[in-house]
Amino acid sequence: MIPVVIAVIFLVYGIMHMTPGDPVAVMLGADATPELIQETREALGITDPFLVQFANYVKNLFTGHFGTSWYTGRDVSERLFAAIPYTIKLSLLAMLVALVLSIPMGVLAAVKHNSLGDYTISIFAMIGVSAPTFWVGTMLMLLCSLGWGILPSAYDGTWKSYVLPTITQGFNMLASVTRTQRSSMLEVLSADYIRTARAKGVSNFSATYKHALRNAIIPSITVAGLNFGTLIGGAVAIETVFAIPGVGRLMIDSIKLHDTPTVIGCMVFVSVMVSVINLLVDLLYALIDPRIKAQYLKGGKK
Amino acid sequence: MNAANTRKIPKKKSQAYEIWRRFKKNKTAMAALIVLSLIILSTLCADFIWDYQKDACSINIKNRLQHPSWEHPLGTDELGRDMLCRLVYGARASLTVGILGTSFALLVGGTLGAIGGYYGGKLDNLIMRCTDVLLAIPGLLLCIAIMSAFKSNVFYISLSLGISYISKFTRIVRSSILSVRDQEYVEAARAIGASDFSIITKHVLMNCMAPIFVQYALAIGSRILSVSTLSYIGMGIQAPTPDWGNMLSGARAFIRGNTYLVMGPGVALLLTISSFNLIGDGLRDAMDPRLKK
Amino acid sequence: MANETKRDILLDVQHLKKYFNVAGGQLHAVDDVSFTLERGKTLGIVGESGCGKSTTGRAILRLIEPTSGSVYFEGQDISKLSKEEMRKLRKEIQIIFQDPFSSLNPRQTVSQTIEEPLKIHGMKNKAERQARVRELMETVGLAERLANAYPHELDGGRRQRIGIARALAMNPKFIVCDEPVSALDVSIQAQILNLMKDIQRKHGITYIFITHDLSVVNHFSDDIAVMYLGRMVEKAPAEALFEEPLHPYTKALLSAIPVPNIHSKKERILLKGEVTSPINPPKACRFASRCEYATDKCRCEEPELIEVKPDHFVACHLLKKE
Amino acid sequence: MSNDMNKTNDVMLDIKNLVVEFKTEDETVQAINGIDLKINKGKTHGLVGETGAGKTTTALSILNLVPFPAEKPTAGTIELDGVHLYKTNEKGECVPALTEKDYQSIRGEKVAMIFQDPMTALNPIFTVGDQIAESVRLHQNVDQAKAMERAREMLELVGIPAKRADDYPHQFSGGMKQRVVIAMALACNPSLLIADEPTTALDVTIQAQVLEMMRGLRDKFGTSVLMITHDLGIIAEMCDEVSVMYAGRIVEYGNLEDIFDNTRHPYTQGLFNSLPNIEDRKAELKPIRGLMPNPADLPKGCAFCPRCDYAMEICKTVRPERKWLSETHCVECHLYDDGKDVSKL
Repeated sequence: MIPVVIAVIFLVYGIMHMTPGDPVAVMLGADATPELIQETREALGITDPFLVQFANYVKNLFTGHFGTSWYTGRDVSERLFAAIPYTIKLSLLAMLVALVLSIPMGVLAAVKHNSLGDYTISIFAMIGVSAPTFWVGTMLMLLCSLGWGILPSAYDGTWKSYVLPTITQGFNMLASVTRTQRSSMLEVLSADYIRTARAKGVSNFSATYKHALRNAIIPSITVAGLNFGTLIGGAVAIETVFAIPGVGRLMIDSIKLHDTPTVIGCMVFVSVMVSVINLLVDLLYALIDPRIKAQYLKGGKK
Repeated sequence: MNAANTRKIPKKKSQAYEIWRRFKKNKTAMAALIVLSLIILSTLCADFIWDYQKDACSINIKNRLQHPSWEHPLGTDELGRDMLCRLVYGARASLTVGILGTSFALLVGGTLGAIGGYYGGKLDNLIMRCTDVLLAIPGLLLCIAIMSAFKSNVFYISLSLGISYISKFTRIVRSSILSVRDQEYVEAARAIGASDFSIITKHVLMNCMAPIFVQYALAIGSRILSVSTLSYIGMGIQAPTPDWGNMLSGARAFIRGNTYLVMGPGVALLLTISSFNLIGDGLRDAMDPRLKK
Repeated sequence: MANETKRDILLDVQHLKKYFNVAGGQLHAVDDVSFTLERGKTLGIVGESGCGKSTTGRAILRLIEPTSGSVYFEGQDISKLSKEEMRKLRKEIQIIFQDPFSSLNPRQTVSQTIEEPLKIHGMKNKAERQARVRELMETVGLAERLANAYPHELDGGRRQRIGIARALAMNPKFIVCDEPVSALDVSIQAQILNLMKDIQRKHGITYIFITHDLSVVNHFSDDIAVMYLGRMVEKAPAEALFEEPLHPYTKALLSAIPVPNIHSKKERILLKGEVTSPINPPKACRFASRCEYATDKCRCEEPELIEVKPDHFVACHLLKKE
Repeated sequence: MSNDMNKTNDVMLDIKNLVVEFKTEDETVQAINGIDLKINKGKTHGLVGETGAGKTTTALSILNLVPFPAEKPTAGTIELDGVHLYKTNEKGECVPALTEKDYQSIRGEKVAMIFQDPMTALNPIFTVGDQIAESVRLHQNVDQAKAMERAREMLELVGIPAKRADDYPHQFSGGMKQRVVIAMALACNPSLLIADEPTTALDVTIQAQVLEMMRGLRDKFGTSVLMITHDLGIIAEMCDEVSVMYAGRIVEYGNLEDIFDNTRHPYTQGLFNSLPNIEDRKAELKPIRGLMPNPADLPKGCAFCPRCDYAMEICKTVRPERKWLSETHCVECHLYDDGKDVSKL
């Protein structure tokens, strides 16, 4: 995982390095003297070769420093760490809600295959994977805040103000996991070992929920893991819609201010979070599927 | 024996025909295909109805925020431009970058996946590690990073949309090549002395097309979704060029009392993207041989 | 020795080995297999799954590159040929596959499939090619109206006929048949076996017939080789092998076949013990762990394949040359 | 056990006029077209036929597990040890005679089934011990510890060390998995065991071991067996009676001598002539010409007529009735309509 994260930082750092604009001019304003500009440049370390800059950056990361913001002149971590809790809280909450709702919905759709319920769930899921998050957010806001006035439209620190952003952010994952769960459940239900279970007298209910569900949940976990990136990427738009002071919002603001170190800091944080979630997904696999567990144990022995 | 017998050799019914026959039976997928065709047709005909510069881009404050009427079926926006006209031109922008971006991703990702899948070994390993890195960065954020480094024009937008989707195509092409590569008919082709080139093109790639085709349709939907988000946060297609994302963004301040402003572009996005998704799903079902029974 | 010269040897395989690198070591799929095959004859290779019989067939054709060993085809060592030379030689040596469902490209029609080798090996004239395709289809008993059909429209038996026509297209001298009838129902299986026999009679083709089905191999082959975990444990003319199997494994194998005859009551030898792993196998007889006669020598020394009786080769420490 | 004891009922399974059709949008596949099958207690009945003859569907009908889109037989009755599983209602339709709950208690307890492919028949995420124990707990009033004990016992019985009960299916080879499946099927001492091609996926030497084991257990417990196979060799070794199935009909039925020594139906004869004779390697194979008819478009008369060398005019139009040649032997073929002696076919 660590090499991947470092490669990710390298990539992000490389792309952002190509960003046009002189940070020093931004920081000091128009009336700075050439000497002062040169001095500041050296202090920021942007006169060094790219690889040296990168190496220094990674070195500093391990001590918790994300570099100096070109906008505030202070360490990036200051504002980044202030924003992180919002994003973590929101994303994990959204993921939790999505998973808790999508698995039963997918199972229901598969068990009642070709019924009205199945069609409703399928249509709902199709909308979920097709609708842009920011639009869903706007529509929910129109309905619940401006229309019925039951929920606040912007973040105000109360639990109520989490409801709409959570639903919005989790909607896409909810939909894709539902779709996956439905199709994998359909597949597993026609597997030979389900027939074996039925043949030894296992009831329909137990065949579905004991024998099939645990097998069918594996692809859903994969999709949830893969979709976490999309989910957290959606934060950028959602935090804008609902005015939440999270990492996504910080990133957009920093881009507009050409505050490259802060942008990089945000990207690094998000990538690390995605990698951590994917690691957890791998561990979850091993918990559910003994075949994968055996592979891990074998690999561990070496 | 009987030479006078008129020989009747049935015409070939290709797999593509079979797939189309089964696709046609899928009502939702056919509906999606029709909707999508209408959207594409409307963007093609737009120039016969409107003047792009005058109707879609120039500001007409007098007319601003008019609710839907006969004259303006979807109303006018905050700068007095006809929503329907901008919606149709917006489709042009979204579809163009969506298709360009997906094609770019397919070209690069597909080539990498094909190389990795067919030859395997260290090269394959290297390619797979690179896709791991790309996959660790959320696609949208990668687009944003790229867009913050480059100018917002159709080329760079497509490029950024494409780059963020490369790894998915690499994986899909690679896995479908892997599944085909070990099929006996590929071995059979080698056994009759076919060249590497002919094996890859005629036997391997031809049989990998199905899942790639499905993914292509789904990817266009996803790319349009991304570009609308990019435009919404101001990093994609820039005003005054109309795009569904920046139309929604512009409407943000005025939605109170003017709900129609978000309905048009939103529904257009939903329809277009779900059409691509439904077509992708339909293709997948039509190509699934298990359904034949 | 004088006898040897009279024989018309088409194929001579010497010390053929194929090891695969797998997790945990090297899998000895084919381990030091040697045999000769006369022109126009059929050698049956039998064994259970994982014994290396298919790998042997593919390594001879260099569809899998052998790890070491030589294969002389009409006196020429084909394991030393360049890729291009090998490609040209492929019209002489062919293969028929086990699975009639996966061995045909689903996007090619029957005639395209049969035509492909003709195209590759330089039959330029299209009309000529098509005439040849028609001729081949008639040979293998495919109705002409199927020329434009796709494999998915046909049943297993017909698909296998397409595979045979494709193999016959360039008039090969030698065909490896890898379980050609295992996937087929009995009545269809008999049709295909008869077809392959007819073709051999007419064209004088030499076969290697790989199968797990002992009654089929007995019916079809002149010589039979029995493989166990990558080693050839016994090779003899079919009658001799069935009348007097010498290797303990062959005996067990033959006794295990269920015979469709209610009057033949034969004694069954049931094997016990665990199958030795083919990954980094120990220097020992690979059958020792399941063999009831195994001695200490069997557990520490690998037996060589020796000619115990004329033309009857066995690899077992218990048997000596007469 | 119950009052029925006094009835001299020695019929384990009695299937009458069973019809199963799979209806889809385009076509109706006639999987089974009216078969009669009777198994006496303690006997082993062989059901032989080629792919698509309807053997597996017959087995699944007994368990009321016929897959979608048929889900239940179209017509006919099935009686298991005196209990009706299906009956015919006033309209002549076949209806389930029991509730789903009753079927569940019959499955595994009275009738158990072994499936063809051991590689996919076991649930990959449960230990084999758990899977056998589940069967025990479903039908016997015991706790998990007792059930596991029984599972270990069963494993020993099929030749697997009891300590392997805690292993997962992927840790077993194909032959071992099939032993586990057999252990699971026999865990509750079923009175009828349905074995659907139990050894087709196995190697010859492993097949011999598994068959030997099955025979031993059958004799020990006095289980009746319905042995489904395409291999006449297995029939000869394992069975007391044989039904030969072709295109959803039983075309010939008899005991081993009737079928192997007095073969009557041209299809059965064709099957024997298609097999290479291991004792006479020079013998010519005489295959049945042509292909199985499409089950969605069966010939009007005898389904075998297009492939039959003795086909007559009547075969094309009239489906042959069952004709008893002796007390134990019957055949569905027009050749035997007038009691002609055609044994020299």
